[in-house]
Amino acid sequence: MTIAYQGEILFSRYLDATGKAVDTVPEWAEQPDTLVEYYRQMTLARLFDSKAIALQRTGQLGTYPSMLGGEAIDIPTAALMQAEDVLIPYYRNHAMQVMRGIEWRDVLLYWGGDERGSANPAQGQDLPNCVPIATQCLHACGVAAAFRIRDEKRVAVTLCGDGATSKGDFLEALNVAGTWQLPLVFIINNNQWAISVPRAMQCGAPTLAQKALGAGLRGEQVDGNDVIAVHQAVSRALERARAGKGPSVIEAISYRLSDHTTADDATRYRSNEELKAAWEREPIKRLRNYLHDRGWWDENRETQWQQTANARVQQAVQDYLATAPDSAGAQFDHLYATLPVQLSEQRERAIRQAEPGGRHHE
Amino acid sequence: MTIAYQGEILFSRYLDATGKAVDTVPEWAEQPDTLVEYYRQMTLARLFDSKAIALQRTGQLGTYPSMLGGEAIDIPTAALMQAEDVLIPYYRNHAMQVMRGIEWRDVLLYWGGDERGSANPAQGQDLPNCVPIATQCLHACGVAAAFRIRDEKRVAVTLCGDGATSKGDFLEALNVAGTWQLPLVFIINNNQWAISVPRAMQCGAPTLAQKALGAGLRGEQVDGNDVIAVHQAVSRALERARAGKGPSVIEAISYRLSDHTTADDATRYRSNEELKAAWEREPIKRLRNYLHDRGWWDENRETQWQQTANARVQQAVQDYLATAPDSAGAQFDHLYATLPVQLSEQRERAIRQAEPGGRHHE
Amino acid sequence: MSESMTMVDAVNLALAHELEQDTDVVLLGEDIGVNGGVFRATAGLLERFGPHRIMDTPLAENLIAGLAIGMASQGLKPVAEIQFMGFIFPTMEQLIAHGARMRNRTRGRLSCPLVIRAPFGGGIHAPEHHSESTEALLAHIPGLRVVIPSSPARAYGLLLAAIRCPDPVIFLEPKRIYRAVKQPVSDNGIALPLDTCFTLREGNDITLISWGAMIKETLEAADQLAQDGISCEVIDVATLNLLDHATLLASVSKTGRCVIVHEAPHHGGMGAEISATLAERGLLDLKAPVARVTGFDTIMPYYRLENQYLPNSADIVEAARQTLEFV
Amino acid sequence: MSESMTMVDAVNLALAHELEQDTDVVLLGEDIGVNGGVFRATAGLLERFGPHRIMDTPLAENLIAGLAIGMASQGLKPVAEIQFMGFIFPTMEQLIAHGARMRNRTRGRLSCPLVIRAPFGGGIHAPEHHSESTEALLAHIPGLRVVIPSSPARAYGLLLAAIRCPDPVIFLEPKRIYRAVKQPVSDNGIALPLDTCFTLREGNDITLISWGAMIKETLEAADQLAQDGISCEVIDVATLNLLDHATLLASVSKTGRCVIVHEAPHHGGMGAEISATLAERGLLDLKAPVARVTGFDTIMPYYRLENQYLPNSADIVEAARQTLEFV
Ligand SMILES: Cc1ncc(C[n+]2csc(CCOP(=O)(O)OP(=O)(O)O)c2C)c(N)n1
Ligand SMILES: Cc1ncc(C[n+]2csc(CCOP(=O)(O)OP(=O)(O)O)c2C)c(N)n1
Ligand SMILES: [Mg+2]
Ligand SMILES: [Mg+2]
Repeated sequence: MTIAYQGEILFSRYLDATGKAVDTVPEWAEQPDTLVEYYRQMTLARLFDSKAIALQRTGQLGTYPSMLGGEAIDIPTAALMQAEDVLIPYYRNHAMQVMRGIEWRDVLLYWGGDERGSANPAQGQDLPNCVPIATQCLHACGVAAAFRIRDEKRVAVTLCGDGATSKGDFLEALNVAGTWQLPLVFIINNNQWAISVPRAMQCGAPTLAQKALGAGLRGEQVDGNDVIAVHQAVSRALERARAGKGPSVIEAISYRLSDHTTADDATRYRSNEELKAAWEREPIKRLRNYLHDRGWWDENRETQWQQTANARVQQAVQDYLATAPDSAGAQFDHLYATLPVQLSEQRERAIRQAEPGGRHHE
Repeated sequence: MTIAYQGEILFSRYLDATGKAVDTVPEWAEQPDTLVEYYRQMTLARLFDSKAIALQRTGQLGTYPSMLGGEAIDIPTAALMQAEDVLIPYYRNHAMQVMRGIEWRDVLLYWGGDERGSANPAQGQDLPNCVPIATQCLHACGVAAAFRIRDEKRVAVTLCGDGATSKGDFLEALNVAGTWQLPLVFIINNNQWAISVPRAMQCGAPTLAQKALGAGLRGEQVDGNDVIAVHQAVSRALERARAGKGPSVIEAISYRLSDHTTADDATRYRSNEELKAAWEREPIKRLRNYLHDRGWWDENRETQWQQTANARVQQAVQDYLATAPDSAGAQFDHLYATLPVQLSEQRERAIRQAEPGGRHHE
Repeated sequence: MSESMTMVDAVNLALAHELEQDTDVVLLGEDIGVNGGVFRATAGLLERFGPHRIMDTPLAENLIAGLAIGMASQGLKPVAEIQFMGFIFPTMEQLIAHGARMRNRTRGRLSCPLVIRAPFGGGIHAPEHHSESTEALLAHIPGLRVVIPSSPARAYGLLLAAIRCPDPVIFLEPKRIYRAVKQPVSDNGIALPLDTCFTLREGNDITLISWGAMIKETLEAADQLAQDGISCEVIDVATLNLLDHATLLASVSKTGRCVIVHEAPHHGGMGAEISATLAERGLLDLKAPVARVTGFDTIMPYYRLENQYLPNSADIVEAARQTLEFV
Repeated sequence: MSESMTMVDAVNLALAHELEQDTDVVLLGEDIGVNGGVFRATAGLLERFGPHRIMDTPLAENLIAGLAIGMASQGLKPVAEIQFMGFIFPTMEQLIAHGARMRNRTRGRLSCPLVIRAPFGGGIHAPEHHSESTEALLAHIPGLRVVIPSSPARAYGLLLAAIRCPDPVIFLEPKRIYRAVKQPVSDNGIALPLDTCFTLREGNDITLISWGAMIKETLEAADQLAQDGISCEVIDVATLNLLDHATLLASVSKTGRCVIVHEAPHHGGMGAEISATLAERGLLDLKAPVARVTGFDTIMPYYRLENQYLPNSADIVEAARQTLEFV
């Protein structure tokens, strides 16, 4: 027998659960700017999250998927992308979308049942939230292929969950990305759960990153609670992609600290001990400790920042709540580039019945 | 960084293109019985193939996919399976189906446009031909899961092409097989082409077997023109599966010596040189040389066997051509377990219009 | 002994009944095990029947369908849950190319006794992709039965029938009424027929035809019309393939007028098949054109506008009145 | 300067025209490159426009649809080939959940100007899964246009329109007539409208409505009926979504009688939508029930029986006569 192929997956981590460096941190992490900014964005995301959940609990928002525990993956990724790159998110990347141009209000609009949440032109060609699992991975390949066809030095970045890696779309996407050597970064937020299904029941392989090997592309695994490790991996992957050296898969190991969504009750299927243990490893505390240790952050700045952040979130909530529902005719206005004559009667009916005295007036 | 995963794919071959042993052959290959039987079946398959193509060329058969070049994969696999195992074939495994119970006539019926080609009860619970690429891989998982649910020591064996490994179904199948540790063997007939698309345009990875690694299961690669190597790999995989040690993927490297089907013209997209070089490596010549060298086969036996084989194939053709088309009502008779009242009028119409003088009488 | 229960409880009861009666019945899907299904339709079944029969799969609907077909080919009777009908599309190749035709293409050597369950329809303020009704896509496929209950008792009886059916059944559960009403359901193991409509109310002036959650609004409309002395016959189609033409034609031949109600878009919805059949085969009986009250030919809007999309009882009353006024 | 050519050549011509005119147009699919497509619809295009614009993909239809949608979101105009309509089902999640609604869900920020081409229908003695007609599944989806040509010239003009359409179009090519007739087609870059039926023959006694390959049998039937002095109006629907009600209703209001012809199964086929609409909106004009001549509600049989399944001109003549005899 001869060896036809050998491959491996490396795992990287810089900070342990307490924020102590377990490896030599990269140069940029010896400076405050980037990490403090990451910290701000991560805590802002978490604040927004708790506000959104409160809105849902009080009947002011629809089902909402929390970002809790994924902050150290999303924030550096959004920060490292260029404006001209394209983000192809899944349904848990609100903070990334905001960092790339939309308003927190838009996030609330989307989850509050309003299509206008995906309409903000500030996000350019980024794709909207993607609910059907893993389908976005194929769009990402199409986006990256468009860059190649047009000979543009842009990168497509897409995210998905651990559960998503079981769906054919994910694997078809990896396969074409590898074959066509697309300028593309796949990031798996392996938060250990797909609703109630634990990671071990999704896949028999020890890592999810090794799915990259099957498709002939680079894969690596990082501690997704460690913002430095994620930053490093994403930088590597973006650089490679931009330099025409092909796509990468990054498996970021995190933990879904929240219920799956506000419609879920995770106590049904997972133990308190597991959750408690995960809170020990969570990303924000780890980074705060690191910043404190270096003297880059303190209680004072925390308080000030929390005030700023709170004000932003409050404003977003106000803007959201002040947004009247779209008109009944809107269902028709964006379905086709121009309203087909076949729909004009239906559209008029929709408008008429929504008016005061109409059959659907609310 | 630490190593989170390492994996490899081994390649095995016993006989070189001329039939010389390049590795110590296993004990059974030191005896004539098995290999002579393989030789008989492989040549029979090839004979049938040429007959089927002739039938198609003369308008007596529909589009037909040839087995040419895949004989050393299919024959030992069918031979090694137990009767109670289940075969989930793709559309190129006619010889396996015959070895497992159907008649060559049935093969002709199927490709001659007659559903009765899949009806032979002699094949037990084996699934019929599968045309939609890779869909059979999921059935194989369902079959293997049924064995597990019922606690039966049976194995499911499924085959597909190199092109099929790009379709989500294949990867979803590997993934669940690995997760559930199903008693299942996947065999990829990597014949280098998916119609006109060469292997390199399907996947950027150096082997297709490594897709197994991504899903956490065993993968290996063999020379698919070497019946001994295939026998060894399939035996290993079947034994493991039967012993509850989980599924395997075998990538057997062969070459599609024929056009894709009789509807295809491969000269449009591949070179004569490539084809000629592939004929140098083809499986039957290699085995014949080995048998000759050992004195287990000679011209005499060849002539005799060709006569027997010819007679069998001729009989099959006769039986096929003598089979009258199914009745027009047959379209209705097997769609549901019992004919729904809603279809009885349509069924009567179908029968009436097929009768002499009817609008569809032929 | 019958207990008052919701539709989702009735689904659970029917599943448990058949799991108990027939060891060939197995369940598979996403989150159906420990979690008991995102709508709790399979709650308690893992504990009772064990992980060999109640299987959480990796996250892939195409996988679920393919697995189920493979299992069914070996004589198991898999009941697969697709979490929402908006995620049923990945199953379509398997259902159309294999499930619907396993028996036919093997001339009965193999068969495909599977059930695909999926909650469907709007009205619960769900996120994007969670509210559509695409039953017409499945009901057009020869070989697939499409069955939709509209009450707890019918959910129980029809689901038993679906599981016992030797051929594939798509069982769509109108999630808007999963918990809308309770009704006494007795766990008597008695299946309902899969090829008949249910006449929920007899009447003489007009026939109202619907299925699923819209039965609620249809009955409300019938109540309102009754106040004006209009006697409505209300029919729950229940099985969209194969369709019980006899009951529908008989009713319309009696009333001469008909309104068909469904949530799905108008164009190419199953209302079209029913309307066409009534006109083609009962033209002389019709005193007025058949009317369809349906969703618009737009994408089901996100939830803030969903009530602008979904037909309501006022729409049905209005359509019925217009039909009745037609001379 | 117009050349006589087959439908498949006309498809090729339209593709080449738009590739030439608009660098945003790209092609993708299986075997469309060196091989020029299994039906030769893309022959010569790789050589002319290069591998960046004519892309053979790995073998996965879901991938093809998803790639095309991603490309379209960035302003490219992908034209994807699905080798046979029997393999279109893996694309449905992408088409329904994304393609059809990219514009709507982003309120116009992004859009999806893609075309999916697929040969469809029976009658060429093809293997299993290669002969079905499931246009109704796609035509029911709001946001997806479904277009079917029935002659070389219409294939050219409609395909140009489809590619130029700013929204997704499913372009189904009736492969039975890919090479059945030649017709002069001029490469003038003039698109045909996507929202009108084509009246192929005017007549007064009865309207025959069809699309795709069955137009051939429908015209033959009209010829046969003409010999008995029956004047048929023959309409090619061409675009199944969105449907040109005006032309259909006007014709039937003139003739008062109508036969609809399609290959797809009867139950839930697009004939139902047309029949229902004619009866609902033109009841008073109808002198006889609309008749549908369709495939059976069975799975398209393998080819030895396919002519027992496919409607033929005698069936259409028979249905027309019955319709004409109705008083
Ligand atoms: C195709 C599809 N199937 C099912 C669902 C329902 N669903 C929503 S999220 C989810 C689990 C996803 O888990 P994972 O990919 O790990 O992402 P996470 O939510 O954990 O971030 C499921 C099953 C869906 N949205 N799409
Ligand atoms: C889902 C699907 N897409 C496309 C086809 C058309 N088709 C038939 S065979 C084939 C190529 C298959 O290649 P491979 O998997 O390598 O198998 P091989 O024929 O070479 O043995 C294609 C594209 C199909 N049958 N099913
Ligand atoms: Mg997860
Ligand atoms: Mg191949």
